Amino acid sequence: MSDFDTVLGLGDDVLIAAQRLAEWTSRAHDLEEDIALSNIALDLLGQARALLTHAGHLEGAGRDEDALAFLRDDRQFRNVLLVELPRGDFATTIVRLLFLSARLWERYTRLSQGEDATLAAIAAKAVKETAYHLDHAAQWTIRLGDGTEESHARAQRAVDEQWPYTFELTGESGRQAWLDRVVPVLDKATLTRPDPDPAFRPGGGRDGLHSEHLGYLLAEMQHLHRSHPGATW
Amino acid sequence: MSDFDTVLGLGDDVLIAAQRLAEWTSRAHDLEEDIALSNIALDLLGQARALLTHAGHLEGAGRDEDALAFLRDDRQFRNVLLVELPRGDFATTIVRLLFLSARLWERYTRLSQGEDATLAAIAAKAVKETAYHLDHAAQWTIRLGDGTEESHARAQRAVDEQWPYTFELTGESGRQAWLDRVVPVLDKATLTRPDPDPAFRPGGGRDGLHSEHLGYLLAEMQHLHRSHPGATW
Amino acid sequence: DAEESEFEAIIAADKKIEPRDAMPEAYRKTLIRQMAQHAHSEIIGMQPEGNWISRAPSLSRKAILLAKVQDEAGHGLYLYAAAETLGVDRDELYEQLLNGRQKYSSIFNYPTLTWADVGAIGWLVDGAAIVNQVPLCRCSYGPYARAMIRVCKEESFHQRQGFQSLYVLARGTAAQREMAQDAVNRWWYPSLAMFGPPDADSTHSQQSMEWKIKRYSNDELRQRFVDMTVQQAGVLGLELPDPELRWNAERGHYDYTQPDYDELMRVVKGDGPCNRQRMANRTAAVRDGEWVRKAAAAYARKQQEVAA
Amino acid sequence: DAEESEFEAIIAADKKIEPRDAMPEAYRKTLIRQMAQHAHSEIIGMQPEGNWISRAPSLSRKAILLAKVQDEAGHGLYLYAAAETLGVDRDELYEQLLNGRQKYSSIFNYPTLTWADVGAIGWLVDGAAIVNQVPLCRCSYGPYARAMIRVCKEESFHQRQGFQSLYVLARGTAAQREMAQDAVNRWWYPSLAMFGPPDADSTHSQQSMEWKIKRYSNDELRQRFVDMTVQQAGVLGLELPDPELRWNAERGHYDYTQPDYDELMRVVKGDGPCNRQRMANRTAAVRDGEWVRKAAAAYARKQQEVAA
Repeated sequence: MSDFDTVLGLGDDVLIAAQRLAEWTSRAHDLEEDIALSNIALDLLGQARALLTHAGHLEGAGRDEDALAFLRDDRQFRNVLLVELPRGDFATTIVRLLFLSARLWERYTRLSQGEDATLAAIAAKAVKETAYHLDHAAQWTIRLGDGTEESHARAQRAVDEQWPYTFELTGESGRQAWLDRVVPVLDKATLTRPDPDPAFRPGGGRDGLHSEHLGYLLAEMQHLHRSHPGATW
Repeated sequence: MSDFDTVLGLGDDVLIAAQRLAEWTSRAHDLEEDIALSNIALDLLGQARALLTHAGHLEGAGRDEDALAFLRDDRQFRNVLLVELPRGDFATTIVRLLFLSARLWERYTRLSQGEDATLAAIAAKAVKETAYHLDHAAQWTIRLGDGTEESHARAQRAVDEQWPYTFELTGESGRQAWLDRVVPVLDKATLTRPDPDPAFRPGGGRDGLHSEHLGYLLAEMQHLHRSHPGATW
Repeated sequence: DAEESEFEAIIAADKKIEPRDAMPEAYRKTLIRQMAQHAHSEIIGMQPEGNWISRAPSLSRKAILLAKVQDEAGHGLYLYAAAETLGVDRDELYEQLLNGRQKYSSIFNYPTLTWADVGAIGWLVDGAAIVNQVPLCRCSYGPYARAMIRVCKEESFHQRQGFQSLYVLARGTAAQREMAQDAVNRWWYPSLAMFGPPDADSTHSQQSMEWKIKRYSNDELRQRFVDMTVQQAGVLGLELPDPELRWNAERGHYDYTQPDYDELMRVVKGDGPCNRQRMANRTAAVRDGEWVRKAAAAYARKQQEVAA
Repeated sequence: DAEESEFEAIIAADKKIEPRDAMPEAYRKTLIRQMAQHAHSEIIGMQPEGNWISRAPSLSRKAILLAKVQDEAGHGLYLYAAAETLGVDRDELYEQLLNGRQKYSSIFNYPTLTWADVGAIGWLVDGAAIVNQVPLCRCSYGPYARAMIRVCKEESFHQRQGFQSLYVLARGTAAQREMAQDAVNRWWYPSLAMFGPPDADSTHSQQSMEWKIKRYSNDELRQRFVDMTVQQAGVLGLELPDPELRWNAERGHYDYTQPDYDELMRVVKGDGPCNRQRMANRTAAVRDGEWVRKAAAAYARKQQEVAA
């Protein structure tokens, strides 16, 4: 994979995650959590902007963050499938954030020590934000898992349904570090860790092979921008 | 109102109604009803295509059915609000179809006797289709209203929530004929007819003042078309 | 015994078994399984194409697609009705679909990612279905054979529409052409896999051939589909994504690369990209519709009571 | 009595009443009503703008809008906290919002139809809010005054962002310019109505002035807003939709057409275009979040038991 592909894939991960997370705005169970989720969405969106801008530079074809976000079709998006799945309930959102943040923390930590100085600076800022997101998601996972019978069932379902998508997220090489971070949280949350080696491991996002959900997300996200070709906002 | 506005408004009514109704495809409670709802959506879509094509001719600015359907913003759509409201449950859909078809039947009957020969031909075909839609909706309204406790409650809620939108649909002059058609069905369905003179009478659709729901519908409907400017499909 | 020999005589004479005729239990079971799977495929098959109804790029394409998906529901109806002549009822068959004991065609577990997929499904998937189904119009079980005649007529209409839709894309803008080629690339091998495992690994086949339910082997039908499709691809001006594809004058057929049968087995077992989504949607439709079915039943009961 | 005269002395001296101070029950009730209404307005006000987060036309605008809506939630928090110093709790106030006994600003019962509405809300609605709220920074009740200082600072930031967003549209394509003008046309009169009924019809006002909760009358504030906004409209290059709007040298103010107060009353009473939708969304959020709140409470209880 070229540097462009790597940065674009990461940028798309956080862009789509931000778009999904922002769907919670004005819908969370209390004001504090509404603010927390918006805040995380804002962090992810900020990361996406920096990464897509940088990807555009690496590509050298004159595409800026908006060209990349609003003028690609879904076959050209490079995010992992996990982030494009429907928002689901709060347990789904929290478990997804746990899974995603654990992976992002590893990636940003590594990138912050890399040779690409611009990327290292983006990652150094992002790693701090991600540590907070990871902590927030872990605390809530524990609360939901070890809360009521209903919240436990919802959290377990959220884990079971999204677990297969984490193989694409971590890759083979990132798996162990990710497990080391996630499994203790699941344990503490009294949640059962799913089959470590399932047959169902959906993927393809890095090659632009997405689920049917992404197209609808992009239609909503891009419609206005595409309705006014060339306009400045 | 010019002839263009009249035909455009009617065309938009049935286009948006068709788009909403088609959301049921593969989701109805049985195969027979899945087919019936698709069939009605197809009829409405066919009417929309004929009406928008005719509106384009009346306008004389070279806009065809697709230019009118896919390249207008929501402030330029002229449908009544009733048809753009979220699909809701089956009771909502059926009651909306009852309300809409009762009005369309009157309008098409009148237009089929009008001086515009093209429009009269469109209306003459549509009036037959509409008679079937009206009957289908009436039969189901009665079944739901006089079915179980749950279906009665859902049907009553569907009536109550959508009733305020029928004032825009019928206008002052079309009200009595519409009531004569709808009220006997509600009676037979053991449903209570809501306040005949409520303060809440949302409107504005004919002036392009819509609810917040239309924008999302159009984003989904238009995104692909707008993503390929000038393309032929 | 007498019943058995009468059944065998009808089969031997290439006549039709009708519901009132005696038939071996295994024949009946095989037919129910096959018709149910076929009916379920029509119903589940509404989802991948239905995915594009709201986003179709022109009103005429929207109407064509909506009508097509509606036809699939209609095919489901014919086929469930044909299966019901064997003494099962539709609700039982639904139940078996939902609990996973009966399958549907694996092809519908792939996602429709772009508009061109609708065209590719029409051309390739319906094309493969027709090759599979035309011989079924001569199937030994009368109601199934007659249902297939209606189905095939409509399917070939759909196949032409799919072809025509891709034809327009292939001659459209660069982006449209690319979209069309990409869709063909993705749907080609899954379409080949629709004919099932290679003959050597195919269970059920031999007995079905003897009963004249099946007329040709999986590999024969697959070859027929390849030969037919290569020609059409030429007309479309699109490539089939197989570098080994070439005319073999000796065989009088095109040589081609086999699809990945391990992938097929994974998808059949439930681990394709969209199995979970398709079943979740179907289950939700059944669950969300329960109150309506109950209301309709309650109303019908009341009407009967009034009439009595 | 002594308590009463101490309260009146503090008011007369333009000092602050603090939560520990004695205060007339009517003062307390008025403040709770006003602060709750203000807090509810922030929360409900998240919806019309939140409507465009997913569709914002650039990533920078998306970030600005998301941050703004988040700030509104923050304002809600400050204001509920300020109200809580008077011995009510947030859940009680939520309850009163949901059952309709407490109101929120009627402006949020209008739909955001286009992207330009986000700019118009920032410029006009936040602009009107600031004119209303700046005097509240000197309100006699300390916690409210201090909350308003923070709120006003952020609101004026939002107002500049809204102005800047409209400025770009007004200088953009013809369609963008039209969109901006249309939004201003629709939001102008509802913004004027935000200051409440004319002084002649205003209940509560006199007592609130005496208590130094309110510092200026509705009409004074409305005039201040008009005067300020006319200037800014000139900079934007957009028209305010009032043909009667003109400088009155004698009064030293702009003359303008009053908003439709009958419409205002209809919206206040619950019959605006979006009242039902806003309340339904809020109710759904509360209902859908119930299991989460219960889970958090159950977990906290378990932790306390472990600690004990």
